[in-house]
Amino acid sequence: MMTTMEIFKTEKEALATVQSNQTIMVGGFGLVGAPLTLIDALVELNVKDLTIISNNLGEQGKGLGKLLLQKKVKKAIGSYFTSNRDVGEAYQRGELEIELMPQGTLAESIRAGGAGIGGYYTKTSVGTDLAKGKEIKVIDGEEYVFEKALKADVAIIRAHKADTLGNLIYYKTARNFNPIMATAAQYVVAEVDEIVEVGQLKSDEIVTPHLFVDGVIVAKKVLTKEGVVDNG
Amino acid sequence: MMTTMEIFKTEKEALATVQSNQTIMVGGFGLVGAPLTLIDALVELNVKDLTIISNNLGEQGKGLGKLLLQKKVKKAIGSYFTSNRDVGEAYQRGELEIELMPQGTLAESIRAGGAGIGGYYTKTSVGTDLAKGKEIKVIDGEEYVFEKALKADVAIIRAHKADTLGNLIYYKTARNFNPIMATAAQYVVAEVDEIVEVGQLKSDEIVTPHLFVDGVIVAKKVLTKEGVVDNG
Amino acid sequence: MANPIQELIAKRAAQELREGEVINLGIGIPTLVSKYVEDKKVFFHTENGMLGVEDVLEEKMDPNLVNAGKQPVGEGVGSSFFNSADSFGMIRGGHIDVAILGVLQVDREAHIANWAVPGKNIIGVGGAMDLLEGAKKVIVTTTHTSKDGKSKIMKECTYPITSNRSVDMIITELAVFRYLDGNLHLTELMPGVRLEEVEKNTEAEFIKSLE
Amino acid sequence: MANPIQELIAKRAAQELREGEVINLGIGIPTLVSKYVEDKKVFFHTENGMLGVEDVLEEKMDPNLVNAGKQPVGEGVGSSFFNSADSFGMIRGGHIDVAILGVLQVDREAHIANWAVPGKNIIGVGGAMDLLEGAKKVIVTTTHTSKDGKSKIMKECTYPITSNRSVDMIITELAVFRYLDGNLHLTELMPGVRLEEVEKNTEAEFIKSLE
Repeated sequence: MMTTMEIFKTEKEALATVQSNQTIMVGGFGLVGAPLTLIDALVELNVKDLTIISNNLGEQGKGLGKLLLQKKVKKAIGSYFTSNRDVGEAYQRGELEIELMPQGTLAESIRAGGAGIGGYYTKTSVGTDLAKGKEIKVIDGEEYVFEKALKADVAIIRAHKADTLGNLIYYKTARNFNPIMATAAQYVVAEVDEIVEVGQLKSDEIVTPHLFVDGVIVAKKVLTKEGVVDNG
Repeated sequence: MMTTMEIFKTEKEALATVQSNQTIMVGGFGLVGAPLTLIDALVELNVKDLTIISNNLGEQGKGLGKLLLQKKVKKAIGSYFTSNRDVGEAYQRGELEIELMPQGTLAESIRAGGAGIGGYYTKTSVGTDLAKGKEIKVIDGEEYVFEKALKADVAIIRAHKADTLGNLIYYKTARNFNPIMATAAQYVVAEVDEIVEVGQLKSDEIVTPHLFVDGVIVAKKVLTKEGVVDNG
Repeated sequence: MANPIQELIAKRAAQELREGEVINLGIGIPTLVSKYVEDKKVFFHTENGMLGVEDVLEEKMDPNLVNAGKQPVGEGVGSSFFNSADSFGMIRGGHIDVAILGVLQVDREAHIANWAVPGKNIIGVGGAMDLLEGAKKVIVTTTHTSKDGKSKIMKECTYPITSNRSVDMIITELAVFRYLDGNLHLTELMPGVRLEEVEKNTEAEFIKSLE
Repeated sequence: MANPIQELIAKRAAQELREGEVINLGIGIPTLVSKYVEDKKVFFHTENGMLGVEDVLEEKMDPNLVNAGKQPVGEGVGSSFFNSADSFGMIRGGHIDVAILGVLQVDREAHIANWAVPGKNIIGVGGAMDLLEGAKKVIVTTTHTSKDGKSKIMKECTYPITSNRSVDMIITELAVFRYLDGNLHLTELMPGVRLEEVEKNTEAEFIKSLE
């Protein structure tokens, strides 16, 4: 991170440093816990050939699904693209590279990237098509597959509250990939429901300590029962 | 874990299944966050040849230092034994095997053991005596050393509060190795300041979900400014 | 709209669960299992990051509180939330007692295929492979045959398998099979089902071990 | 009891810290650095699992709130606690701006030795190796010579090194060195120190680059 955390007024400023060909982690499980405001800003940017690391590519025409329709995504790394049929079609047309990973491997590789681990061995996917071409190591008599850490240039994440230092807490299952992505990118911006004074978040409940966070912005798009709506 | 969490009245019951030759993880950084009541119970058990995984072996004659003096420890795996000079002496006399690991490697190996990771690559210790004989792998042009996961038969840990399901929260820097050790052993007992009703710990503040915990017991020995004292 | 065959299978699966167990439910029929646990105290884990999932009334639904199928769920007393890396640490690390999963195919060695169909635009694996590696016990719930009447319990999976690990149990609307000592054992006929029906609709060999 | 040489070195080290940085302080002289940051807002991280360490008054000491040297510390506003695996994830993952460490020896390639002495009963490494791999900048604070008058800035470390990584800066009571382009550069004399004193007490070659 940079040494001073910024509180951004506009999502355009928050993403001012994003460039073509970068790798971008995007939090969320489907639309739940996805940084919808920052994703919309990403869609507006004049960039292309992005590599997106995210569990899904949103839904059809929603969230990251918009970015895909704009053909700004060169490659998607994730675990479940079936819920957006545009992904399969872009892939069949040869417009999109896909790296499919088991969800646990995706999560673990992101955590490894953030924690300075170069790679690790998991049993998950041993003996399946997803392990093809990957190194196998026998540890204590069992086969494991080697997986490399994932890192990114930028992570855009969704949290519940930030304090003015950049400490973050999350809301229920909107936590998902967000805290680990906060650790694994050079530049991390969090979209939050509310920014509170330092001291308002208890030291024992902070999930993401501020040293991971470069900027925060209040969410302008939020997920409700009625779908994605503008916030206030 | 077993399917039902037990609230133990006596520390002897809590450790009834411990046997000679087992590997035991013990939480704490020195005496801070160490399960002092359960350590004392371990000292009383008629077992020997234990392998202890803990950052330190307590202090001279305190905490795990007592277990060492009783010659019940066959091997110690940890990162910093200098603060208990009995350790160096037992080692020189050939009474104790030692596996010294960088503190971050110790923590990461325990986490890996709990998370079903067989082993991983870290840059820490590359080029030093502690990497001698270990596999080196070049990942993205940089050298990493292979480290294996650590697991244990039993973990005894210290938490602040437990609810009656076994969910745990920790107190300030007494957290240290405790939450990760809770994940990495077959049988996990936590010593706590207080056992509260389910629902008293907020779902967002629980650090160790109850699925990791087999038993809890209220601490009878606590660390105070005046040293280790009996609780009530 | 309740599908009686699915409900029947889910109900039978629920009987396998024991007090205090931690259960992970896959998408489809497995999701229905939670309705049938009755007063057994079990704990549902969902891989997106929660322990203590409960069913929820429509008026209490929260769009940011969902299960692995992205359906709104409720929050039991004593539940907890965690990030996806920690959640899969629980799965791979052997901390989940039972996973109940749907399948496309299962073979005579109880290997399952449930994540890919060659030639089709299905590009997703989710948590299935992790659950198969990590859960202590895996139960498959599935209709016995596919829509075109073919047996889903096959000699050999024709779709890519999900794991080298064999599942422990298969529950369909016709029967219950257990995988023991390298063989599928038919241990139970569902109510009103005759043995011949099971034999006719099962491609894989199995041993008759009716109790 | 304040040792004036140690305080001098710590004070000089504090001048290197910049607003907003995250700093990890080793045991010994580094621990003293926090006294001298004045009104610069920096954040102290300790590897046992805390961000936001502050000095503490004796009456407020809490035996369960300690730094990596096991000394009682205070809790700044906005501080947070985490487990040791997460804490070292921060270190190895490159999230600490500056580590200030003590050493036994440092050599002309700015490799340090600070964890083992051959033949002595020192069996501990702690977090030193992780900090050397992970911290963006490493500053060494040390007395220039050992108790028997030998230079600690040596041609080659005779004790086992702590890492392949060279440190960025060495601060002693006599001088400040920076490691640039493969050479030690003497960039500063401490107040009242003459160049000859530094030359006499430094075994390793260095380039004179006084500003």
